[in-house]
Amino acid sequence: MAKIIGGITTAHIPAIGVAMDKGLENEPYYRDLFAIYPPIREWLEEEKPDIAVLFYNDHGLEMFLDKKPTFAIGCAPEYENADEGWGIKPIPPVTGETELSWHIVNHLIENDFDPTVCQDIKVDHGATVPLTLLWPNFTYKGIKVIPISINCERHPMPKPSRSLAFGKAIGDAIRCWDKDSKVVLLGTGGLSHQLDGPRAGILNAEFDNWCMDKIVSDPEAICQYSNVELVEKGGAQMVEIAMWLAMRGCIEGEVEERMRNYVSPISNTAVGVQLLIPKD
Amino acid sequence: MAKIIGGITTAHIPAIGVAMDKGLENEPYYRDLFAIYPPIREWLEEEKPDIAVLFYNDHGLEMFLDKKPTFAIGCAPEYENADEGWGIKPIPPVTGETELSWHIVNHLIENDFDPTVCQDIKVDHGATVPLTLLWPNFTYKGIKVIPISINCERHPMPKPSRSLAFGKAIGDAIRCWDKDSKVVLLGTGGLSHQLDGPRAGILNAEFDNWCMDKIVSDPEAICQYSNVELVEKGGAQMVEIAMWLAMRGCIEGEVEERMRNYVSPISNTAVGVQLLIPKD
Amino acid sequence: MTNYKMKDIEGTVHFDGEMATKGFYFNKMCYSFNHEENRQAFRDDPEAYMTKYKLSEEQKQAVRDQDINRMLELGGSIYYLAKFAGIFGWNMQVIGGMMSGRTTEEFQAYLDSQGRGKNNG
Amino acid sequence: MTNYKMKDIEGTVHFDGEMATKGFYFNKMCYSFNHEENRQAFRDDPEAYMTKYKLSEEQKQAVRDQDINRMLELGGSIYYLAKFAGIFGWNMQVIGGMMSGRTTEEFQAYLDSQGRGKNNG
Ligand SMILES: [Fe+3]
Ligand SMILES: [Fe+3]
Repeated sequence: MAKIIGGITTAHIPAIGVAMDKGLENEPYYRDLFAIYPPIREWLEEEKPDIAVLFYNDHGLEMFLDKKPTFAIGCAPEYENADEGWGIKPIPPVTGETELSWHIVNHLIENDFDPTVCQDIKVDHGATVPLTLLWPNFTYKGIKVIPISINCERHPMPKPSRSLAFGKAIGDAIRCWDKDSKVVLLGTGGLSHQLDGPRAGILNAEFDNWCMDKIVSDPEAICQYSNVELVEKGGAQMVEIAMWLAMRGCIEGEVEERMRNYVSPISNTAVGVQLLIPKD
Repeated sequence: MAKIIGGITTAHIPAIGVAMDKGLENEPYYRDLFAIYPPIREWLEEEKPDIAVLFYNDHGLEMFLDKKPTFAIGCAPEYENADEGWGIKPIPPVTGETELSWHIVNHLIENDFDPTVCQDIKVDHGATVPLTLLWPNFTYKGIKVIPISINCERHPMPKPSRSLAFGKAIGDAIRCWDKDSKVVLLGTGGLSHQLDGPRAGILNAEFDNWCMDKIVSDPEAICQYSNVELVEKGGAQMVEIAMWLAMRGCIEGEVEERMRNYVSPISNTAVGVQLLIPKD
Repeated sequence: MTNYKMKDIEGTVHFDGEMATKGFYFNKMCYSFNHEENRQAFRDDPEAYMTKYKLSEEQKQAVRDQDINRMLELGGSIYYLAKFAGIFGWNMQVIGGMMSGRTTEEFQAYLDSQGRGKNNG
Repeated sequence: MTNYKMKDIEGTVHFDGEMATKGFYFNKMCYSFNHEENRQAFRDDPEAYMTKYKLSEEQKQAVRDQDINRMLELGGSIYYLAKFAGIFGWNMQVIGGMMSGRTTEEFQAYLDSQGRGKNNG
């Protein structure tokens, strides 16, 4: 049976990808942020997961307003990246895992979720920056990835409780998949930031740290907030915590927080990173 | 407040559209089928609905496998029709109703449905044939249409119970919309037919009539069947009854069956038509 | 362990995830037939068109053989196959016959044998 | 009657159904900037490009004025606006400043004033 070996939360801001491209990891601006990644990579090296289930949000590369999914799940053998319009270098294709993808889709539909099922999509920096951070120098080619995207652009967005439940159903699907595979979960995005409008630039370190605590001990607590309340607390893009909730929902029961880092601001964003290990 | 004045079930097979184009309504092959439509049109003339909420399935004009929604809802001011590849004449655009569309989307997300939200889609014969049948000679231009599509092509498809619940949530949304509009529901597609494979051509009049009875009195009874059981009973495309269930789910409580017709085969399909009026 | 494999129904290929994966490029080709210029490009040079859409050799052979059941087995979806059939002017009774091993007339008779509600008016 | 209108938050335009309807063509134009040839076409003749994408006169004026807050009020989504900003080489700190009425340096200082966790390493 497939086994979830851990969950990683990480930002996916384009600036980090650009910083890696340019070798700026040791500059004062980035040093404290990048400090967390080598130990996480070591953990990945040791654990050798076969598959990464990656929660991200598309930022307008693939999921345009013409047909915008609430939840979309990749079922493709491969996912290309492409020009997003502001100068990040596209990276080589990401490898898929169609069998587990379809198993998850079947399980979701059986349990009254209504995903959009994607046999051919491009993935944007929301997916590629975390892959590059965790498996640098294109070594992400060695891991099979299932990209799952959540609408974080246009209201209405799924309620935090729905994203958590969505993750729970996906975790159940992974656990009942008849293959001896090791699965790592990636919850990407966040934390507090607001890119748009006169209020652009707000951050909320206190709320972010409360969310990081609750992601470990009590993710339901975050679901007490509606999306508009999240916007109020942590800025318009705080809603990206949806991906953290979905990731956390995949893990049954308690987790050990093995590592944590919080650095803010990177670009306009507060960056939280955690490594969570299921307790049983 | 908006009011649901009735629900109509009808086939949407291309052959019917072609027959209308060619003026074959009185030919022996079509006569009994078309007999039902003039009285339904009279009812529509009298009731003058403002909006039609139309459940259909896309047959490969717009919802390709690259990004295939389970449930998709139109939020566009207008919907074009187009060449589908086998020679039905495209019809002029259908008028949308964005305000009610968004209200429904908000209500669905609030109630844990995960629709794909479509601001720019083409609609295929699944939507255009019923509109042409009910409002001939392009008079459908006078009614605002909200097209809602359900995946009936690729398994897994939403469970019958999920389509019924989806309709129920949409009915609730319509009832809590703050506009004095009259809404008619269209549940299109079906009934028994199988287009593909060595088993192509099966029909099941007995099961169809049971379904028509239950759509009136007890739609939950149809949900006792899984999709594969529906395929077994009524052929691979019997699953199109999903749209009938969604339509019926919109109506609270009991309905009066004002009209019914059942004619089979038209093309490869058993055609059921009903006019249902909410009892209160 | 939960197995979502669908129950077999004789004479029916369930178009599920496995088939949709197998047939993706074939269906993508047929989906392109929504546009007349693509239908014409296929008519002009079917081999080149199939190669452009990355069909497998088996799928190409099924197309050459006009073997619709085989196309279904290789992941074809009836929704897109209908557009393929449109190129040849085959309607649903023609391909119904082809797939069920009947002439078009036999297929129509089979449909009619199950009919209801006609010629009452 | 149920009203799904979102609670106002000062300085924030919620990108909801109403705004997405208003801004559809504007966002469609910006979405096209995922491709370099489209960015170049806009650079070459912004007026023609905006007309091709059916922008309203108000939206065109906001573009001419490089008034990003106005673009947001007229239905622009920050995700697509970011691609618009890319054409001018404006990064998130530049447009953050433009929208919040600060210079880029002031905007960076505002961000830093809320910072945590740097220069500990
Ligand atoms: Fe993001
Ligand atoms: Fe149909």
